[in-house]
Amino acid sequence: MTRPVTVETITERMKEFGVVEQVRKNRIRVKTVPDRIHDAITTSQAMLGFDRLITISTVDNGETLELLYHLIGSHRIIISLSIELPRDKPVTPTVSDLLLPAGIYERQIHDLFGITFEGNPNMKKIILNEDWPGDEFPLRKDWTPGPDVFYGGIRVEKREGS
Amino acid sequence: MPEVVVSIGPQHPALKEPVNFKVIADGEKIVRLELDLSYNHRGIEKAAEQRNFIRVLPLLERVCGICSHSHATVFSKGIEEIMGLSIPPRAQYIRTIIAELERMHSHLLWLGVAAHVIGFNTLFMWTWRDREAVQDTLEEMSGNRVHYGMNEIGGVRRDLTPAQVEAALARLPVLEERIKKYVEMVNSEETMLIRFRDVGKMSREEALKYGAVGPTARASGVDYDVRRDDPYLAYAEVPWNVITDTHGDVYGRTRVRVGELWESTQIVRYCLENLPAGPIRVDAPKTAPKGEILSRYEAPRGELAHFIRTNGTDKVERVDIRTPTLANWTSVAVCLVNQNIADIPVIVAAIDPCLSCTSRLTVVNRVDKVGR
Amino acid sequence: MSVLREMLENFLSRPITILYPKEKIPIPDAFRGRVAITDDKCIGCSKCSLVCPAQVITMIDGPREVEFKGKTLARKKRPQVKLYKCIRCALCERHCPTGAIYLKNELSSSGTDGEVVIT
Amino acid sequence: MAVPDTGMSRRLVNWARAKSPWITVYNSGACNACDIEIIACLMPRFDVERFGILVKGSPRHADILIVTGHVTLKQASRLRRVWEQMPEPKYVIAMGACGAAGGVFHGLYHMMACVDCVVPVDVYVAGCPPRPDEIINAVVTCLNLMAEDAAHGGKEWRRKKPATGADTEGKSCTVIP
Repeated sequence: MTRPVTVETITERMKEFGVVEQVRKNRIRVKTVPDRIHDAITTSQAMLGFDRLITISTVDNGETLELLYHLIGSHRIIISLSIELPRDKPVTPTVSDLLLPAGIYERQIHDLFGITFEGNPNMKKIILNEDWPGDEFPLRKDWTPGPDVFYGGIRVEKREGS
Repeated sequence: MPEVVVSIGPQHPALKEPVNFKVIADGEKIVRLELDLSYNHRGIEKAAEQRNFIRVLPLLERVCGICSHSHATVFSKGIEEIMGLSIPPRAQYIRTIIAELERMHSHLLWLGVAAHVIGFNTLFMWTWRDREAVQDTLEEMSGNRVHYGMNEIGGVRRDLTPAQVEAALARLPVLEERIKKYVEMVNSEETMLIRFRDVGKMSREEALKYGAVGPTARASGVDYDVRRDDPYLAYAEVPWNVITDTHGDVYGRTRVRVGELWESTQIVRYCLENLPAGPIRVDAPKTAPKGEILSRYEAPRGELAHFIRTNGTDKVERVDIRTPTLANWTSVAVCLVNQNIADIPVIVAAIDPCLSCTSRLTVVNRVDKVGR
Repeated sequence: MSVLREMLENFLSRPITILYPKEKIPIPDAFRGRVAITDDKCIGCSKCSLVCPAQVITMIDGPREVEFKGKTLARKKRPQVKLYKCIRCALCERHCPTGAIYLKNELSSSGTDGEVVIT
Repeated sequence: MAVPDTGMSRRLVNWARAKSPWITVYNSGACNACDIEIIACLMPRFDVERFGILVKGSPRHADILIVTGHVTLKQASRLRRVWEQMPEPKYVIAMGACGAAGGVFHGLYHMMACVDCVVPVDVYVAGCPPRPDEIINAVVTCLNLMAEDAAHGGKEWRRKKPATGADTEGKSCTVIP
C-alpha cells in the first residue's frame, strides 16, 4: 500500500458498490446487493487491506434477512458490508473461498436462519439437534416453538410471561 | 495406508467439556479433524431478544462461566454507546479491575489445564492454588466467585470500599512473585519445553488467513489487541503493553499468556491505586433509541464481538455473539494437520477452548487435506 | 539444586488446604448467598418477580398492612422464592424499594427436594 | 464378581462406598462455571481427595453422577446413556440453579425443562454456581442418603412425587434412543 488507508479513501473506493456511510469513528457501513458482495470483498481485501473477517452478523428485518460482513485490517477501521436477501428465497453466494473463517459462520447462519450459501461445500445441518425439522429456523422473528411440538419425543416448553 | 477415524467425546475421560472430535488419522498423523461442538447450544440469542435490558445481563453473563464479565461488559458498553451515555470514571476503573482479574484467573486456569494435559500436575496444583487468591479478591468485590454481576446499563452495581481495595492490594505482591516464577518456569522448565516447542505451529500469514484471535494470534506475531486498537473502559489511561511472540507454537502461546498475566497484575495495581472518586453509575433510560453497533472487547481468549441492534424499545432487536473460541477453531483445525494424535490435547488446549461460549452456536470445521 | 530449594520452601510453608468441615472457609460480607425476605417490610409491589431473570419469584397471597413512607398500605401479595432455582444475581435486592428481599452471606443447604421455597 | 448378598459382605460394600465415593462429572450443557468450581474442589485449597472423593472420567466406575447444568436437547440422550452405564446403586446430584430448573435458561428452545426429565435426581445444590464448600456439603448429603437407602434396602422408600411447577406430560423419560 502506497498511501495510508483512511475513512475518505475507503469511502471513495467503495462508492461504486452502494451507499457508504460512516457510522462510528472507525466503522464504515456499505449497503450493497448480494450479486456484488464477492466483488466488494475482493476489492476491500486487495485494495484497502481489509484482511480479516470479524464476523458475519444476521438480522431478521421482517421482510428481508440482512447479512453484515464485518471486516478489519491492520489500519483498525471496520467495514461492514450489508446485503439484504428476500425472505422467501434466501440464497447468496458463499464468501468462504475468499475468507476462510467465513465457512464456519455461514454454517451456523444456515442452521439458524435458513440462508443458503451457494458454493459452500459443507452446508448440512449441525448446530441444532439431529431431529430438528429442516424447515424451522429458530432465530427468525416469526418462529416460536408451538406448545405441542415435539422434537425427538421431548417437548419444548413454551415460556410463560416473556 | 487406510485412514482411521478416531471418535472422541462428548463424554470422555480425557475431556473436560462436551465436544466431539472425529480425527481422521493416517497412522499416527492427523489428516483432518471434524468437530461437533453444539452440545451446549442453548439458544441464548433468541432469549436475549425477549428480555429487557435489566434481565438480559444475567443471561449474557451465563453465556460462559469463565469470561462472564466480558459478555456483560461488551453488551452494556454497546447499549450505553447507543444510548449516548457516558459512564463515570470510577465505574470504568471498577470494570477494568474486574476484567483484568478475570483475565488473570482465566490465564492461571489455562496454564494449569495445559500443564495437566502434558502430565505436569505439580504446576496444575500450583496455578490453581494461586488462582484462589484471585477468586477471593473477586468474591470479596462482587459477591460471587464466577458470575460477578457487576454490570448494569449505566455503570456498575457495587462500589469498592477502601477495605476491599486494601485487601486486593495486599494480595497482589504474592501473586506477582508467583507469576515471576511462572515466567521463569515457562522459559526453563524442561518438561514444558519438550512438549510445547514446535507443536501446533502456525505462521503469521496463517494466523491472519484463518482469522485467529487473542493470544493464539499474538503468539504468531500478529500485533492485534482490541484494548489498544479500539480503547474502551480505562485502557487508554492505564500504562500497559501488548505482549506478542514470534514462536507461533504452543510454547509461544504459553509465553504470551504468562506475559499477559504479568501485565494484568500491573493494570490491576494501577487501577486500584488510582481509583477515581465519584459516582459509580448514571441513571440509564429504560429504552434505547434505534441503532446498531459492533461492540468489541478483548476477552481472555481473544476478541469478543457483539453485534447489537436496537429498535427503540427496552429489548434488543438482535444480538449476535461472536466468541473468540469460535474464531480460533478454524486455525486449530489447521494446526492439527500433520501432527501426532498424542498432541491433540495440547494443541486444542493451547487455544483455551471454551465450549459453552462457542456452542451457543456451532461449527464443524473442514480442513482441506492438502492443508499446508 | 532448584528442586532442593523448592522442597525446602514448601517444607517450611504452611499447608494451603483448609480442613473444611473442621475449619470453615471465610465467607466475605459481600457474598451473595441464600435469599431472605423480611415480611414486615414487603409492600407487595412485585417488582422483584418482574425483574427476576430466572423467574423463580412468584407472588402469592399474603394480605397484610404495612408501613411505607409514613403511610399504611394494605398489600395483597407477597413474594415466594424457590430456593434451589435462585441464580443469586441479586437483581431483586437491587430493585426492591424497601429492602425487604435481600441475599444473606450464608450458604444455602443442599437437599433432596428441589421445590423448597422461602417466603 | 458379584458380591453375595449376605449381611456381612453387603455391609462391608456399603461402608466402603460411603468412605470413598467416586464421582463422574457430566457437563450437560452448562456454562462451565459449575465445572471449574468442581475442579477448584479438587485443588489444594479444598482438596476433596482427603475424604476419598475421586473424580473419574468413566461413568462405569462412578457411584455419583454430578450433572452440571440444564440439559440441552442434544445432550439429553447422551446423559441418559451415561446414566445407564453407571452401576447400581447410582446417585445423581444436580448442580446449581440450572440443575434444579434450568436457572436463567429455563424455557429456551433448545433445552429440556430440567435434569429431572431425563434422569432421576437425588440431591439438589443451590447456587449459580455453588461455592466449593456447598459442593462438598452436597456430596456429604448424598452420602447420608446412601446410608439411609442402605438401611431401607433400596431407594423405594422415598419414591419421588412428580415435580410440581412444570407439567410432566409428554416430556417423560422418552429420550431419543
